[in-house]
Amino acid sequence: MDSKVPRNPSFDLAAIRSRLASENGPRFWRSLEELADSAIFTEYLRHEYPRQASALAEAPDRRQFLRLMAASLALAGIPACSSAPPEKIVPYVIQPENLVPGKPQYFATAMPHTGYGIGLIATSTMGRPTKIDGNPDHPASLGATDIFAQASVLDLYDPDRSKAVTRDGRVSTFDAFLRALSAELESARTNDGAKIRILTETVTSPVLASQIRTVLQKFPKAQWISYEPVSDDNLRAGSQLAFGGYFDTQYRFDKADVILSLDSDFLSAGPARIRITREFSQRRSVTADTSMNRLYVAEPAMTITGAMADHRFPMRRSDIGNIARAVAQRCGVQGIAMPVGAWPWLEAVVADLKRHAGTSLVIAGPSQSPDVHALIHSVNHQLNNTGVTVLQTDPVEENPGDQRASLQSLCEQMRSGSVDVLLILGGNPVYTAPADFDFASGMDKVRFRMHLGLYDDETSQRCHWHIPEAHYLESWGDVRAYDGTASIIQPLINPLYGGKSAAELVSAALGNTLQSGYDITREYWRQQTGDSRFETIWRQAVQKGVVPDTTFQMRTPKLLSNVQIGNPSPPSNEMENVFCPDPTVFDGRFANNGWLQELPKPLSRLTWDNAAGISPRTAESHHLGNGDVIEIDSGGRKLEVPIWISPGHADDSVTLYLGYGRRRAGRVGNDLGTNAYSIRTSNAPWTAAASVRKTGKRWPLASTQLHQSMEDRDNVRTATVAAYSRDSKTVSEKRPAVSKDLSLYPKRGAGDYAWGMSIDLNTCVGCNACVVACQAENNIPIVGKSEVLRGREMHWLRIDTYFRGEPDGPEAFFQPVPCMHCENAPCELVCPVAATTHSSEGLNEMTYNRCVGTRYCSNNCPYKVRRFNFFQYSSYGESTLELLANPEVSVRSRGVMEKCTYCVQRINAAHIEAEKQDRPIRDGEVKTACQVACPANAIVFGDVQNPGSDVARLKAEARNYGLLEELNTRPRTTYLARLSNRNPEIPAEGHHG
Amino acid sequence: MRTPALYGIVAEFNHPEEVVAAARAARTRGYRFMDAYTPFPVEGLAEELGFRFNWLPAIVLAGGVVGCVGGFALQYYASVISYPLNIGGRPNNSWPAFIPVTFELTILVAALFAALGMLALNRLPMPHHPLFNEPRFALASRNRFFICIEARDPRFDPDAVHDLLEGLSPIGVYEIEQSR
Amino acid sequence: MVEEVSPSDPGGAPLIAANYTYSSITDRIASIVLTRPTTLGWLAGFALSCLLLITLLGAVSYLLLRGVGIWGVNIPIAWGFAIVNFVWWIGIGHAGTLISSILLLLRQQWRTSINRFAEAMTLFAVACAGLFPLLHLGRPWFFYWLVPYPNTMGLWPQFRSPLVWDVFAVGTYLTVSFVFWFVGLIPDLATLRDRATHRWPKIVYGILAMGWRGSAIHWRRYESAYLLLAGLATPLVVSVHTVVSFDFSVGIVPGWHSTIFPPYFVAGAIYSGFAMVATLAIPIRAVYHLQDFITMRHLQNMAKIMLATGMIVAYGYMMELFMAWFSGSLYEAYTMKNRMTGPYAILYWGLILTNILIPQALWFRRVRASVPALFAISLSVNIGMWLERFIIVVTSLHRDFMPSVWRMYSPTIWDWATFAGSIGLFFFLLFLFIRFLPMISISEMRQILPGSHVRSES
Amino acid sequence: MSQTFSRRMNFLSRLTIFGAVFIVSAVALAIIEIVRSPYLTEAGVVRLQPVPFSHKHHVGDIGIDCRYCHSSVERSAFAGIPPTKTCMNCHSQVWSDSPELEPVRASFRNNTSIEWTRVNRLPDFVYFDHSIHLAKGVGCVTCHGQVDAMPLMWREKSLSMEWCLECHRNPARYIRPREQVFAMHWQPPAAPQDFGQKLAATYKILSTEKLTNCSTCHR
Repeated sequence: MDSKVPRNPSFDLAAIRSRLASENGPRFWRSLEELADSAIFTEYLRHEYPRQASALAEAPDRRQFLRLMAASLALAGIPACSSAPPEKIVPYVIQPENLVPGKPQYFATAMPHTGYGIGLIATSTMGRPTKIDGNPDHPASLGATDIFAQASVLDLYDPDRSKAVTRDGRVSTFDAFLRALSAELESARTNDGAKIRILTETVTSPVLASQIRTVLQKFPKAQWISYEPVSDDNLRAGSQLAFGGYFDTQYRFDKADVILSLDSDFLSAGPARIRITREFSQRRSVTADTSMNRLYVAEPAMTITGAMADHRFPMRRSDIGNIARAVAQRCGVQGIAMPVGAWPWLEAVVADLKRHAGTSLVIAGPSQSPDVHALIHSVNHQLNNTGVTVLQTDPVEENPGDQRASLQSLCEQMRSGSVDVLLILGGNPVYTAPADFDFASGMDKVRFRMHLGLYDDETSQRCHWHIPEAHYLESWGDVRAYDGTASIIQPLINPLYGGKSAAELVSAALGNTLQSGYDITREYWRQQTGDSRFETIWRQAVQKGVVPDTTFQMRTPKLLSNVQIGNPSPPSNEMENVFCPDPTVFDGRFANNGWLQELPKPLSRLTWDNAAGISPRTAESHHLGNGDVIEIDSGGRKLEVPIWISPGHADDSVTLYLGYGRRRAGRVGNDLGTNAYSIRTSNAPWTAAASVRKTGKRWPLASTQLHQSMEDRDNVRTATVAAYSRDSKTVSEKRPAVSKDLSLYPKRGAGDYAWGMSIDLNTCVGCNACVVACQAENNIPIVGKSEVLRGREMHWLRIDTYFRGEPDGPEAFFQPVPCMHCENAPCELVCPVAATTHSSEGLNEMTYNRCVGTRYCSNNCPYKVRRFNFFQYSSYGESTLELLANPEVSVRSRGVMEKCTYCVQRINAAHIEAEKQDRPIRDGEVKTACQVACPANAIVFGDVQNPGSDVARLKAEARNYGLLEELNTRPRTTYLARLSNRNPEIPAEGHHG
Repeated sequence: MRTPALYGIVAEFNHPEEVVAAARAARTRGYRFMDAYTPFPVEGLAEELGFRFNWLPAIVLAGGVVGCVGGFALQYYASVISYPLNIGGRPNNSWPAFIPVTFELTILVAALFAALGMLALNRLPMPHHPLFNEPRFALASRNRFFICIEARDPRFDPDAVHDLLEGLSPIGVYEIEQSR
Repeated sequence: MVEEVSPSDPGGAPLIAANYTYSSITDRIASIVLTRPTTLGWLAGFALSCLLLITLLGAVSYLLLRGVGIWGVNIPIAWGFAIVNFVWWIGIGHAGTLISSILLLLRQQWRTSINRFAEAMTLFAVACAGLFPLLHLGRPWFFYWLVPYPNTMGLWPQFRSPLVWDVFAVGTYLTVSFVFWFVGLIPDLATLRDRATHRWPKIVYGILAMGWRGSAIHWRRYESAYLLLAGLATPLVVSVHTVVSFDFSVGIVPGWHSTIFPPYFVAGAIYSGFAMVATLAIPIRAVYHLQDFITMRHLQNMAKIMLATGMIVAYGYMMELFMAWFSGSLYEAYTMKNRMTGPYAILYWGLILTNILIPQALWFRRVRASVPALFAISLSVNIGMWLERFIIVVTSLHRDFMPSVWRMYSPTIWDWATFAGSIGLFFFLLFLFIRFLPMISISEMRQILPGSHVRSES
Repeated sequence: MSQTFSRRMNFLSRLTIFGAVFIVSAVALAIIEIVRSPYLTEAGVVRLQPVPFSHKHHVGDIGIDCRYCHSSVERSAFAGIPPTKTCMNCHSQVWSDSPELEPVRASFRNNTSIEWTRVNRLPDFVYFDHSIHLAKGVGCVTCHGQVDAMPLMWREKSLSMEWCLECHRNPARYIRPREQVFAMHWQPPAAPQDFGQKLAATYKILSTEKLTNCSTCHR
């Protein structure tokens, strides 16, 4: 405890405790607020909760925020018994401008992820950010989002975030830190800071970069190292090889007719993933004017990209290089040693690529060697794709280079004692650094170690100083998108836990006068734009979320003539293990995010674990079943991990997912899964030879879908484009559509609107964004692994995943399943208390406060979209998480049923606005949360009885069908059948490509 | 005038036939206010004692009608008049779905009418009764058969009744005190 | 004495042993309640059932504390043990009223010595059954929302839901069965009142007897009331399990949605009901030496009824299979296939064995004549009928329309505790009944004696 | 045997059985009435406030418009509770030293909010929107009563679902011209029902079916 705080004689713990005890719910915040002013209380807090102490030493505008919360919580939808104790209502002292109490506000901001920005529109209800959506004006978002952006708002309120500056684990203050640091820097002046190192993640923020550069000017000998565990080193090295310099490569999937992906999961990886998904899915839809693209994918473990492929070739990662060589050689790239190996489909694929020269696209993943990337550049050049579907720009990264190498040298320097000051700005190197670097022990040799991070994690544990980092929704800053477009990061709330942004910290370290992120950011951009135009540009940037004219120019680097490509690897089928970022917790940074932990991972539908993927045949040969624990031995480093048999996985290969096995992630993320970093070395960061041994142990794995065969039912209807264009009925032939008039019951009068939804299975890529969006919008609780194991997950919208064909090379289908809002809903009929009824506009309403919980409705729901609160899942009074609640949606209590409502709160809001303006609701005015989030535009919602509406148009398509419509439930949610665009020249082995 | 303290005079028999005969005899003598007490129902005895019309079936029928009409009315009011709701696209008046409840209520009310009706007609419960003053009467619920000619009978004359009952060779004849 | 007449023997074995008189019957049965000291066996049994009852209380308290999550239910198997037990108990609760009413209407004298405790059993079984629908609610404290009453929400129950039908059916059944049982008790209560020697029994039985004097006129109305109640109870019995079967057959779940359900549920109910009566009658007649009253004839008749109803149940199973094939419905067919070959196949075949195959032994006179065999068979049927309900509830739900949500169901310790507890409650009540009320109708037994019938000469 | 029971028991026992019917129904009726009584609905119960603010004075006597304090009532679901600033607009001059107003001044001084006690409160699972009700011609008085006659504030109506439904089932009976919604003493002309029907038509008030959908108020 900080001795500088004056001891107060009249310090009465008991009194304060009782005072606190008497407060409850919303009041608690205000009471903290009142008490906070008294030194006594600060003292008390340091006694009781050291980590929260700093949360109170705050500016007056923080008070306003607290007050906002109090007021809004009074409105928040938290069911209490109706005769509650007299409730306090707390207005402002001075109401902020343009804030209408009870009305949400929207702000443009951007989320940095692995350094790159995604433009966002954040919803703020009474001062609390509650929902994240994409910014249509932002090139990397186009209005859509992904799971990380959607879930980031939960991180903001995470009660496990670090809440105080700590020194050697004890609470200190930021000023104390600055004093200590400046002392260090003073002494460092003598040797130009030769012993100062700054370690960041990938940085594209111009502000932060300029800050760091100023440091480097002051201390010429200091060094700046960037490190991302899931790095693009191979891409950079590839462009070095091909062009002799660093260039970023962009792709135009909307222009590509034929795509060959070599181990590239472009739909869920990379800074442009959302935009790419949009462009790619545009070309999946078959309309009159657009022809459908064709996707070939060669990859070791099935990804959602592979699942979308028309032809997918499962193969060990180390063999894909040889494919690249073969393709390159056939496309006329010179000077390549030909690999041995026969690929029956290869010629057909190459022919297809050549046929579409100029409109084809070859792409390789970051896990492929520099050689492969160099080759790909040449191939795209040979196919005249460069400049059309494949483009180059200068690197967006501020500090490009070989991250792995620079981290390695840093470790050596640290070990050799040539580093005195290590400032770690974000990231968690102790956890993520290659195992062979032994970063931790090296770091221990550094005299002054500081870590800035959202969490008090593995790294901060080993640092002298830990500074809580400000969440991007809490701090001003900027960030560049994949194409260089800069966005201003606008906070929606004052730092909950008194965090600092990296820029603020560096600026303070430099002793600058500008301390607040706001001033720093504005100052930088003022310099960039010049005083005259600044204010207009700034206003524009903050409103639209994009700084004008910051997009990078296209470059046309020349391919080097003498590209040196290494020799092909000899064909082998020894066991290898490959590393992938986890689909939901990524490199581990989201480990404490409950939404992402419980989000079923694509294809396996696993939650709360990172089981190793393995092919059915390999599993068979090793006598392994799901949940069997194997020991992987990779160069002497051993790891025990449970396996999950993954259809379509390459044989003799094990896929390990990074990001688990955290020790200091937080209450949610600690000790889940196994830490794959522990056997990941710098020389084999993506692929390593390994041996596998069955341990005989077993580990329970919580998957939300235990049965992935369709059992010759046609939940997902499919056809080939060829067949479909011949006869559009081909998708529905299996069952004749049910006649609308076929009913025993007299027709009910139609309402003013008839809400309905159409989901295009052809464009849906199964990215899960809709699922998290739904969770955020509708206050859906998480239930934890044990409950998921029991089959009690709560997602209102699930993405059913089916496999068809040979287990070693199946087709995969995604089917998002929300409530069908049946016109003849079987669930309503059996509810004894009329808790679920039908609205005049066709909604299947669920009235939580009337539900007694017989669960009969769920039994009688053929789609099983209803979810039940078996326990009290939603947090009441669980600290900050309550602030996250969407006040427009009731928080459900124990013992009630819940389900998708078509976001009825949004419908009602639209109704009220339209009524007030005395006009009908416009088509597209009501968008459901899932629809807004969807990067593929696969979900369309609207009034089906208005022939002009988008949804009506889609439902008129021949591909349209209702799930289980033979039951005459009359689902309002319908699907557009999935089409595949096969290459007739390729023999169909089983069902796979 | 006889003493008002007398409730009636009972004779005790061994066999159902005897008590039936006794009833017939008493009836032929013109006695009307009398009753017989037996450990189990004895066929024809009630008629001999002048039991005429049995109202119970009518009462039960009434109960059934009330339950039936009331039951359907309740459901119709709830789902058509009071708060009509669209339930799974079914019509507000889904009368086929209302049948089970209507039926159950019919049975319920009818059954209650039957039980309560029986008690009411029998003036039960009546835990206190002059007959209980006579210790021997306890056997009426075991193995003996009693006949009682009540004092309120206009033709009641203790001696005559004594003669009559003694003449039927009973196990005994007892005078029952009116309890105060 | 004059009244010593040996009863004539109309059909087969006698309904009551020879040399009984009005007095001896009365004393014999009344003494069990009034004089005979409490037996050790009774105490032991009562203690055991109290133990189970406490288990129930514990399980229920924890349930109310934490929520139905403590059970094994999930999505899609949202109904588990609770509903299985509910249907099982309700089924058992069918023999009593059925024996009393239908056999009374059919003038089957042999009902006399078993109807009383069969009815009691009915009441207790229905009481146990009634527990489960309440407990399985997510918010049990709002159970009264299923009852129509004018509330400030202006809302009513949703009368199209079979669960509301259940409330009325089970409620009516409980009430009517009680009334029927109590009306039957009145004369015997009077007997006990008159024979009680101590003050308190006199008062208690006196109040319950409502001053019954055995007046001939009262008897006349009494009999017609009893007959009318029987007439009402008979269709009621049939309707109750029909309504219970609606819980399933109204649903669209494959394996539930079938018109065969009502008849075969009713048959099943009678089946299990008689099985339970036998299971209880056999030990009781041994312990209290009632062989004279509950004779082999009774047991054999029950055996025959079990055989008959058992065959109807078997027919029901066959029809389910047939319709699964004949309907051509993908889902129905799969559900049946899944029952026979799926993860719960063992239970399905267990059901066929205990419920269909073993009872076939009843075709043989020798088996029907052997008390141990009858006991064993009726036990097997009790188990079988429970399995049937488990199969219907669980296997239909765990794999219905959407393969993506197929899941398994496994009961937790709390499921078992609640089930065992309900059995405890049942026996707790039964033991009290045996101790404090005449388990055989005295007044009706008197009527079986010859000489009780006056040849009416006109 | 001697009598176990006195003669009075005959009457008592009959009362218990046949009287039960009446007793039960009496109790039921009592309950039905109690849940609707102010005792439970808190209708008409004065709430104590940190500052004895009188609507009677401010609305009735001075005639301040509702919207001056409840500023967001036409735009938002939430009518809005005036920030201390609003009070100070006048009370920095008027009554600027009255002891009753000290809490207000204190609030303004220390920048800490005044904690009012909620008077009209709906359960949290009910989603009520002031703005649309005003837009459709539901006057303040209709639900909040004659606040211009309330020295201290109380809840005028029970705010029970039953009560909401009364109007949602037949709005015509309760609505008034839009320009009159803030009026305290507006009286409907003769034949209010027809008048209301006409208004309902002009204001395009939704069908009763739509207005009684569960999701109209519950989500």
